[in-house]
Amino acid sequence: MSDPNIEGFELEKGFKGMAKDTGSDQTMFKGVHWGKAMMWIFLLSDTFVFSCFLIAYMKGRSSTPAEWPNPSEVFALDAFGVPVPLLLIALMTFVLITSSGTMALAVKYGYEKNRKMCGYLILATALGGLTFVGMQAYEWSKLIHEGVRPWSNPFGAAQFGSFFFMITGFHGTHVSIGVIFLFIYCYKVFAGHYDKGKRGWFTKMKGDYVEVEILGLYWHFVDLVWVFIFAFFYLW
Amino acid sequence: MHVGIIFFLIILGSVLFHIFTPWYWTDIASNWQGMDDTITLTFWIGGGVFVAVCLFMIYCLFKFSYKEGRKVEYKPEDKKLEKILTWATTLGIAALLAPGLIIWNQYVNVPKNALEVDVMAWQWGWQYRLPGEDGKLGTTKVTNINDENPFGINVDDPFGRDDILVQSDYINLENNKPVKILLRSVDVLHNWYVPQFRSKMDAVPGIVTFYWFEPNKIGEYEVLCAEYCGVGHYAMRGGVEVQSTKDYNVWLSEQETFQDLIAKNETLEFEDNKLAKNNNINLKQDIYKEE
Amino acid sequence: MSDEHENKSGYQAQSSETIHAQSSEAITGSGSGIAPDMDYVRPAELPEQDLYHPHSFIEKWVFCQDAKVIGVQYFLTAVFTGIVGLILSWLMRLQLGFPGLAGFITAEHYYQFVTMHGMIMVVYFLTALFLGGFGNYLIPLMVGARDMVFPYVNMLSFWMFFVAVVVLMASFFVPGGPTGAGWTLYPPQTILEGTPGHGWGILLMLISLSLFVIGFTMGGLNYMITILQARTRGMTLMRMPLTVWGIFTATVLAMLAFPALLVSSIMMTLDKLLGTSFFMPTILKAGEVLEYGGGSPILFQHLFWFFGHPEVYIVALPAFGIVSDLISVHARKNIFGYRMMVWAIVGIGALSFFVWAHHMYVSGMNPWFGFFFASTTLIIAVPTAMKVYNWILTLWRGNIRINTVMLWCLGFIVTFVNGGITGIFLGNVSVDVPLSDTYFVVAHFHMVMGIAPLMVIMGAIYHWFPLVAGKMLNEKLGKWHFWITFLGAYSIYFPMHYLGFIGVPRRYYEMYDSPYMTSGVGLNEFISTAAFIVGAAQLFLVFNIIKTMKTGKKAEQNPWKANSLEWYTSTVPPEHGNFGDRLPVVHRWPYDYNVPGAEQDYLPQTAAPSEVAHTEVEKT
Amino acid sequence: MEDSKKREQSGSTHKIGIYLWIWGLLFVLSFFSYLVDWYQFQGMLRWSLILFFMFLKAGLIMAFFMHLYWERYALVNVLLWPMTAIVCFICLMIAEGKYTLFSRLFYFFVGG
Repeated sequence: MSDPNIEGFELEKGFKGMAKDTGSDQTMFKGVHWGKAMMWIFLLSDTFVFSCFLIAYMKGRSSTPAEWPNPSEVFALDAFGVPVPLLLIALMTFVLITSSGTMALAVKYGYEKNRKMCGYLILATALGGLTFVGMQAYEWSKLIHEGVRPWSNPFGAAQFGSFFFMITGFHGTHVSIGVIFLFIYCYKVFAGHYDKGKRGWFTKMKGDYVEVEILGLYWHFVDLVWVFIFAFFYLW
Repeated sequence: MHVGIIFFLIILGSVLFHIFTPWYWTDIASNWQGMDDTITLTFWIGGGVFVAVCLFMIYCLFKFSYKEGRKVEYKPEDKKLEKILTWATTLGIAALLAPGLIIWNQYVNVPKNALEVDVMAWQWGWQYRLPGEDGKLGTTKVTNINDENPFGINVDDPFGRDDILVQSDYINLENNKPVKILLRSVDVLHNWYVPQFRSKMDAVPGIVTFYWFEPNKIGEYEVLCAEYCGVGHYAMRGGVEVQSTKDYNVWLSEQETFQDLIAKNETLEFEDNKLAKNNNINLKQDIYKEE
Repeated sequence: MSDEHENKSGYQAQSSETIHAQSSEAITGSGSGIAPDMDYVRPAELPEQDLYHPHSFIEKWVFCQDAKVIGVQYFLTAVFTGIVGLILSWLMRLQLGFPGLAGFITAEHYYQFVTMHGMIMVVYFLTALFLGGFGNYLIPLMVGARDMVFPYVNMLSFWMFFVAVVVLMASFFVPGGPTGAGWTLYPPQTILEGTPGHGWGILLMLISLSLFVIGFTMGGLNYMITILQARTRGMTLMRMPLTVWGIFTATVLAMLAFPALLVSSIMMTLDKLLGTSFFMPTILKAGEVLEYGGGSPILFQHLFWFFGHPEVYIVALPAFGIVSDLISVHARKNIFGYRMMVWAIVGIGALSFFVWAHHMYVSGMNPWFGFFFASTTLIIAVPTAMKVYNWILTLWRGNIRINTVMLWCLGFIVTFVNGGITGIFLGNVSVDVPLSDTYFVVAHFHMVMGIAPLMVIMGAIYHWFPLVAGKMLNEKLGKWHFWITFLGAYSIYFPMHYLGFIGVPRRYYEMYDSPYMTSGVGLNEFISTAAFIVGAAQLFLVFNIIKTMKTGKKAEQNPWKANSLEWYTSTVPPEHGNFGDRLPVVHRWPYDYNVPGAEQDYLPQTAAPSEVAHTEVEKT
Repeated sequence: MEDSKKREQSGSTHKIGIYLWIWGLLFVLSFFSYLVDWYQFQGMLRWSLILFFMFLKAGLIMAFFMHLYWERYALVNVLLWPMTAIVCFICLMIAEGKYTLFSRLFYFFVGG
């Protein structure tokens, strides 16, 4: 997204620009902060992790002769006495997308050095993430209450529970880690660390608003994974 | 100088070792001559490349070893040479791949008249099942396996009743008759492998795998487990005897069918029950006596 | 820029002169300001990296953020695990060559040794050594960076690896011992009774692997971003030494392949601990049906080899890269076909994600996969062959110094070509059928990814020792080391192929009671004897290092007359920050040896075009 | 350093409208994919709808929220090409899953 003017180097768009960037010295991703490049590559690696989980799930589900429980019924929730399919999941999706939107805006205001807005939006994102984790905890406890276990379940193929707990658990872990960092960054924004370029106590790196974008990438990725989980686990 | 000589001797030694080795494959006893031929072909092409590359390297050592002020070629790239080498290599690779794929195509397409043999593996042993008069094997299930139904045949499957059961590590096969080996395992991975037949496949619990071959040499062969399956892996052996049709039929007629086994079990059970009843009576009498 | 730099305790700000010098450079476009236009190199895009300099012994040598120290730490830890792996291999060979001689080696122990030897050598030794060891040390130096881009994460990476090694080693001391499931850890037997170490052993193995993956990811991000985003001025991708290309591509592979290992470890841990059935079908053990059902063991194999095949190239590609540099330096000739070499490395890396199931031809997977995987596998042979041609064409019309380093390279070529060609046997699906799971496979992969990379490691040690320690290793001892290792290793693995032809299956604790396998007795005794000698011969290196450190000749700045940047540091060995006040500016590729018209037989990468205007430089 | 910061900022901000638009679209698309389940579409229709909405949503998030649309091609290509390995893995595992299921049904249930 950053498209800076680099001295002695004319930036071009498209594949021609790509060939030129790749063939140039010093950096390949022109104007991309080291941390941001690192986060992107990390997310690429993490994509492979989730892909492997989902591929395993797909293979496991398609090769079991036992009947696969109908997610639409299993994840239904009673609203005013009527079972609504996937209600909770729909709400969770809503919450996560909302938080993704607030994060995107936080990044925008971060770059505009709007400390207050950026901070409040990160806080909103963190609260959204927290709500999501809470809803997931509720969903887990509900299923466990209904007798779904990682090793068996009353609805059909035993792998249903295994994959459900593993994949949503792994995703939930990502969300939780994200929430922790969101709160930390929220504090750092409000305390003005990024305005002053204060060094972090852990890595001793200088603070900069680009860190908000890096965290934003992570958060959007978590949302992205949820899109796939939603499609493959709940809708299939 | 001597460095080049030693390397030359290594290459020479490798070639000579290959020619005079007393350790080479066992006499083939199945239809997979094509595999051996492809290996031979790969040896010629691959071995040729190996020798050529190494000899070239040794030549360079002799010719261009360090001399102060030697004139060295400065030529970063040679498009033409690189192109020639690429295409030559591609051609060689294609020449190796083609027969490989053709034979694989035969390997995965089982002839229609092949005799199906169910090979059941467990830690650590084998047993075999042949189709009965209907020519079909019954379905099985691991959970059905018990003392009375050692193969786990589904009792309500009509095809299973006449299946011939060989509860032994050894099996007999008919010469010049294609065999489709159906492998299944009740616990971990195994692999039913007879080196002389050249072919092999893993037995995987939860599914049935297959391969086929046509034995064409009468004799006895050892079966090895070729997939690591726990501490008993190395001791998991069996045997095959390839027989003429006449001998084979004699052997076949001596084998027990599933039906026979059920009948025998029922008799046994009946006798067991009777025995048990008698025992009970005896026991009771004993108790009375003691009192 | 210098104004806003906080000069807090703990941060040694770059001297303001340096920064001013750099910014004035940025304006004039070259170092001195009076150089002609032809020497123009774009000004720096990024400000100087701000480094955290250590101020205590612990920060300098233990929890150190300097990539060079981390590299050495990685190296030593990996070598330690390698020695453990070597001892295990001795024990295995003792049992195979002379069964019953060492009564304490039971079948359980034997399988534990096999497993731990395999896992240690592939993951904890070779991967860690090449990427963690050589990668950390050489990447910043070779691309002209002050350090890795995230020194702190880099430090964590090593310590995570260290913990992984500790957990792995701990599994030798837990009840039941380490896992004996074979290094491929195929379920279901891995976590079932009947396999040694199916309790604690396998759990610790899986945990250790997961830690390794996490640790490696942290390191790998560093290597990638340093190479992509922190090169010095003038250092284009196509001017990087092939060592960096090899390590870089291997790192990319690792970043994308290790996730599959992580996922399969997690799933297997759950199978073991919670009783899920990802990989576990209905199983009958000792007359009882276990509480598993519906899982698929082959799924694990796919996941494992989706990691496992790139892993082979994770080990091989750095070796390819390093050996290219060594050959070029010591043959005093440019590497032949540099661009082809780069594309071959990248192509091999990319293709390696499409060939994994050639390890599974006889695993009972969908048989039609054989066609696909045989084709992709043999396609990989083409770029690999091109690399071999280019190595020997680099020797052609060169001026070859036949010293210890070159000997190791020659040994690499012989063993690698040999192992590569047996790879064509195994990749070609129907040829694989009779040979898979026999000693042919064992011989093949030891030759191609055991001995060949080891040759490169040894060559690299002799080559870069002067840089790391500032002293030259003894040549005579080095030659003894080479010849015994090379001849011994070759005579271990070359004849071993023929055991496979007989049909001897691998992972047999003991194999002599079959009539046609008895013929292998003599051969096995020979192989075992050779193995003991080769292992012991490594003491030459240990002795050489000790001797050199005590009485060795001090190394000059650039003892091999090489071109690449690591030899042009401010001090030998390089200090923290590598290049003193000013980062080098690169004007050419690192292979300008014996350029016609040049006074010396080498032109450093930093030689400006105006300095060498009278030469006939073709490629820059 | 001041310069480079400025440079980064100049390229980094976009009008708030675009974010709100994408945000809204994501809600709508999520709602649509929810409706797929609500109306219990089955078969190929269900699959194609699920995948269509999924990829659209994923694409929007990546392109705009993660700014990939504004990134340079060098980064975009580095991120997207590795996905071919995943696609290959998925395709082969679909075939493998079918084969496993066939083997199980045929030998353990149907027979003959």
